[in-house]
Amino acid sequence: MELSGEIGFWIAAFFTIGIASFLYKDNPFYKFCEAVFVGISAGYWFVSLYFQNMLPKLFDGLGITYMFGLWDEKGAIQDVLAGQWNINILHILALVLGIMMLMRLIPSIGWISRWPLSVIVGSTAGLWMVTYFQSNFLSQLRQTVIPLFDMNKIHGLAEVGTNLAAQGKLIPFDIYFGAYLGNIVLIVGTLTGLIYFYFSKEHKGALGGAAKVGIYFLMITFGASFGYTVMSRMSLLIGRLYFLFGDWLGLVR
Amino acid sequence: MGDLADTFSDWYSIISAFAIWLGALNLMKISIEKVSKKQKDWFFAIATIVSFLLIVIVGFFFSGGRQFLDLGTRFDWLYRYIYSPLSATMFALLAFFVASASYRAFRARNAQATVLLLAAFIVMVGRTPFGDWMSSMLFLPEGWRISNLTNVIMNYLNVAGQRAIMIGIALGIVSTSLRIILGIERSYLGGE
Amino acid sequence: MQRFFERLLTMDRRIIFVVIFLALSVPIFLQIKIDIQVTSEVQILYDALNELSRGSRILVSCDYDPGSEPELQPMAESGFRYFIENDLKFIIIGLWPQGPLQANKALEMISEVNEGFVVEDGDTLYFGHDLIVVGPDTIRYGIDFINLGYQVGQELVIQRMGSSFGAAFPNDSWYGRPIGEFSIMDGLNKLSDFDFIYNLSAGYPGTYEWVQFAVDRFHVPVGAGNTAVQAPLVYPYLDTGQLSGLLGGMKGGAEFEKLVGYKGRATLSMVSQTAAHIFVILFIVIGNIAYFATRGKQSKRGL
Amino acid sequence: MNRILLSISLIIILPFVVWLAHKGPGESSVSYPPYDLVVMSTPGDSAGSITLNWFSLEGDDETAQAFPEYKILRSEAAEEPFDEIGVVSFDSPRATPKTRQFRDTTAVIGPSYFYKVSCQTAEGIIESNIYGPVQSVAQPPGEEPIEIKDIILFPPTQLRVFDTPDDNGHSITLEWKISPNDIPKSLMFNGYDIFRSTSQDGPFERVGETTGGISDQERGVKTLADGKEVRDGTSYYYYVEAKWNGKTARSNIAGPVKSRQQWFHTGRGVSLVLLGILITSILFYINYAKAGKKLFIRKIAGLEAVDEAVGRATEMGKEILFIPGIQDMNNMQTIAGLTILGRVAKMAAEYETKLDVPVSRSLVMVAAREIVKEAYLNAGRPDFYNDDMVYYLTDDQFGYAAGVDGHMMRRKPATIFYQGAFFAESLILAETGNSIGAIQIAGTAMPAQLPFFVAACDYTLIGEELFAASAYLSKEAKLLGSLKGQDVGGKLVFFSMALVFIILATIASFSDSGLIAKIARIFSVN
Repeated sequence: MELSGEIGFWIAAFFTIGIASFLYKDNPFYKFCEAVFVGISAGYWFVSLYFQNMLPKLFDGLGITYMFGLWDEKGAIQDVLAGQWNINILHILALVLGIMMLMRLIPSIGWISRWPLSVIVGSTAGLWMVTYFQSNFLSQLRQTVIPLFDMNKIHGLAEVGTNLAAQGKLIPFDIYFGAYLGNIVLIVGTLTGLIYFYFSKEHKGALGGAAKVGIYFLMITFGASFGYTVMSRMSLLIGRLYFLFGDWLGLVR
Repeated sequence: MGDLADTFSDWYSIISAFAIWLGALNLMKISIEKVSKKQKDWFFAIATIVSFLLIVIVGFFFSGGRQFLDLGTRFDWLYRYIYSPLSATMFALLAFFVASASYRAFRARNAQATVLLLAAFIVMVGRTPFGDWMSSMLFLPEGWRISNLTNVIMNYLNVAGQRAIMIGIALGIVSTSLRIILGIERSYLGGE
Repeated sequence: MQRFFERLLTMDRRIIFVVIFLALSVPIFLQIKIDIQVTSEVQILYDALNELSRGSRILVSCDYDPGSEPELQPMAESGFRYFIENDLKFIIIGLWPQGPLQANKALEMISEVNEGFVVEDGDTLYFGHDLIVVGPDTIRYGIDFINLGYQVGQELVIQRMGSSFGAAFPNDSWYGRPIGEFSIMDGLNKLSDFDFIYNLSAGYPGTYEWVQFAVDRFHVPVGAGNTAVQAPLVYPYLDTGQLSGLLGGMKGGAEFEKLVGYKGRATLSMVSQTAAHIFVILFIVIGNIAYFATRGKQSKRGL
Repeated sequence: MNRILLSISLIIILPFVVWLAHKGPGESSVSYPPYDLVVMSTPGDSAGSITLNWFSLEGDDETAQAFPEYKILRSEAAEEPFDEIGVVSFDSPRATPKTRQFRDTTAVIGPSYFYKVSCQTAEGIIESNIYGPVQSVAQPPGEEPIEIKDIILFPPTQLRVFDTPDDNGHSITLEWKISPNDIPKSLMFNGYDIFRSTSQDGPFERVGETTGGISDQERGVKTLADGKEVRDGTSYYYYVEAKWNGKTARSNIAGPVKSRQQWFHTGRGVSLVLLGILITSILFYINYAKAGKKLFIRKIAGLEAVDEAVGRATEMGKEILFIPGIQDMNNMQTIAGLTILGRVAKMAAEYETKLDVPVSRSLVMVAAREIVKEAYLNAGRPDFYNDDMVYYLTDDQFGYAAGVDGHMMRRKPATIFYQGAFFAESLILAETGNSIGAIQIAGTAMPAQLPFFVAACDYTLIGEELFAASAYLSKEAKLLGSLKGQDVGGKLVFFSMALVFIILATIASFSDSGLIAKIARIFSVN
């Protein structure tokens, strides 16, 4: 093992225990680790955003790095000067907006930063409106438009049943359920759940009843997703324990 | 649409790469203030400043520029032995919090909470050898065990609820976007 | 008694933390044996490997990243261990960029000695991990195993290997040398020259693609290890016989370790994970008992 | 009564509108004769024979007894008469499990031939398509003589190329009838290479490859979009080559074709109609509310509690912690969270309670400062505002969680809001907040994190409620109108569409399963 790796393990172990000590209570050890974590991660993103966003998209994309011989591919400026359209030339506008953003640093003209902010919020609103409508609304509608009974599955049951009976087994409960009740549950659950979200009518009478069924569906969803993730969360911690006991202390392999 | 979306997403990336200067400077400003005014815990603010500067200087000047993320660079060393264990440990704390949250939250206080509890309980039991053991104690035949009930909950009841939530989200987003585009909702810019 | 339940309800959560910590870490040290029932899909994989004759060549495709390490890494380790003990040669590739690196990590993990290694013609290639020793067995890079790294193209890589292996993977990943220089590659020209494919998969591209292309088109048997989330999706291929065995999640890994006769992290973690799970379930039960015990009292008081 | 009529007519008319707006997939140019006969001059045969290849009929397999043979018919013109030039009996050796081949050795170099295959079956005579014209060509000799059991690699046919519809250009779609050798599970096939040129005569350059198999099951074709450096407006020609074992067989050359950008997505007609209805409905109710009409909005428990939660912090003399998620301003959830921050900040200003907003994105910091400042101004308390109320920690998910956790433990806020987009840190934050006894109100549209907030917080805004919160808290008529609009134009429409089409699908399920697929496809977005 190289020395830097050995030291590395000790440092890593130090920070691992430091963060975990928070579980007992807030303490100076945790405070130190937290402070380092905030600093190191902020710096990590600071460097990454430059090398992964600013440099390739702005400087390489426009051709600024090419101009200075720091990059060997031409960018939008060279393309446009050569009479060829390159959509990346619009990044000049982003450069302007980015600089407007930095005007924040000068309090008297800080309001200029509202412009780039508005551009981002506005374009986000426009894009999300269309994409979410299609991906969440329409595609869910498509998946809800299903027959009440899945005849293919119901017909298939007989075959599955004889195959399993030959091995002395029963048809699994979930397959039965899926064939006869699966679609109905999906339809009822989706529609009543939607009624729960209905804001502009008081939830009473039939509507109230449906909304109540909807809440139960939501609760089952929450409970089930919670239960489902417990296992994987445990495996994360097991990974850390192996680091401490194995990689660092060498107590287990 | 796609090109436009790409362009806007690039713009966002570029603007945010500028904006992180504001955030980073703010973090430094607050930390330096803490130290200079000798506020409570000022010592830890030094740790923040030092670690920030350390990784930034190493990342920009001592890690091969564009190849800063490659294996074996100094940046990678900081990433591997400081950032990554911190991050992984924070993530691993979830194992504890999942346990304490389920102890406290999953109580049969009322009908809704009971349903929540039962769904979580069945799914949890159904996904461990413990569930198979319980099933065999109850003489449940193969195919009619707790794990099969878990499948029903996960594949039908859970999916139905998820769908209702997703449809609602789509409607909420369309409505909020529209309010913003029309300028009715201006609170995001501070205006009323 | 009432007081006890009331206290239980407002129990300090640190007690829960300690219990979970112990439930997870004690089994790691104690190496508790729990009897793991080997399910048929794991047995099928083991049997398929057992039928291979000595010297058979296995393609190991590691299609995952560190995110799935707790579940898939033990499968890589026990798989390699089995191959080494049974004189099976293996060729590592990856359809995910990080996969072949995970394989290196697994080899490092099971290797007992790391040494330099001299190629037959006297050309020294020093890397440090060329010789891998596992118990009485020693394997050499380029002769008994090789790592060809990652290749872009998802399922197209599989398709390409179908007609020409060299076209898909021209060089090895440790030295960047043409694969023809390594004796393990002699006679391996296309996918159908392999005797078995061992695929560890965490998503796309993965087991689904291997079955579709390698099994259906080129008739090479595929055995797979999958994450617990992924496994149900490829389950149907077991019934049709397109998949020669499946290790599902940590449990599948533990079952395989039992068959291979090597108690690795999956076996140990299985106990930890199950124990922690049982304790969470117990906590919920205790919480509810305490809740009902005190609620009954309170409502009486109310009367 | 009027309203009921309106609803009923909506339920009846809407599905028809949608049906009309629905534009089915383009008509296929690919033909499907029963045998799919392909004929070519035999490769590697210097004698100039011609080989026919067709898919075997149903029943022509190992168990076949009933139908004796295929008749091979040839003519020198596409019209009748065809002469019988040979037969292939069902018990003769076959090329591949699903195909039949015949070698016409009587063809002479010179004339063009047309071929077809026919077979007398129990249902009558079935004839294949007519294939031609084909000319006998003396092919350069191969290494070994070709026998009937040797497999000849046949090319893909009927290649068609067109601009990829409904995209933003830079892509051309190829569609071809797969090679007869491209059979599922066949070892004898290695996929296709795609070749492209800017002129019909070449040179052609290999621009891609793909696996075998049919990609559009219903139409029985393989499709592939070529997006490799395709320039809009340039004419391209393509051919596709089947490959196996070093051999290749190329299709017809198709083209010219140009790619271009489509501004409107024709296949998204349904989407446009439904989105149009939703937007119209929202706009209608916004105006309706502006006109002063009363609107009912049901109570949302999590939002009713906001007042109480802010009040509690005031009483206890502690601060309010507001966490706008860990995503940036390019996420609608963050924006929705910030609109709520505006309302909460106003209350905090009115109550003179300290507000604390740690953020994990710089842009969010800038936006949140604007919002909080404005809110304090509106509440008439600009003197209470200070930029340091909103501060940046780190962009990092867990780094941020560590910082906020520490902050919670030290400052012990009385009230914590989590409004925005959250990931795995949700429970880390909410459990810590819970342990210090704070009132917690969460709101997110991340389905995976909702369970954790529900478990650990006092109140949780679920999905759509997060987006409704700003309107609800402001009690402004215009904003409340939009809520009513999304109910009517979204949920009611969803409900009516779902009911009508579920009934149709259920009826169809007892008779014709193809109809279900058609109904479902109405709403597909692609």
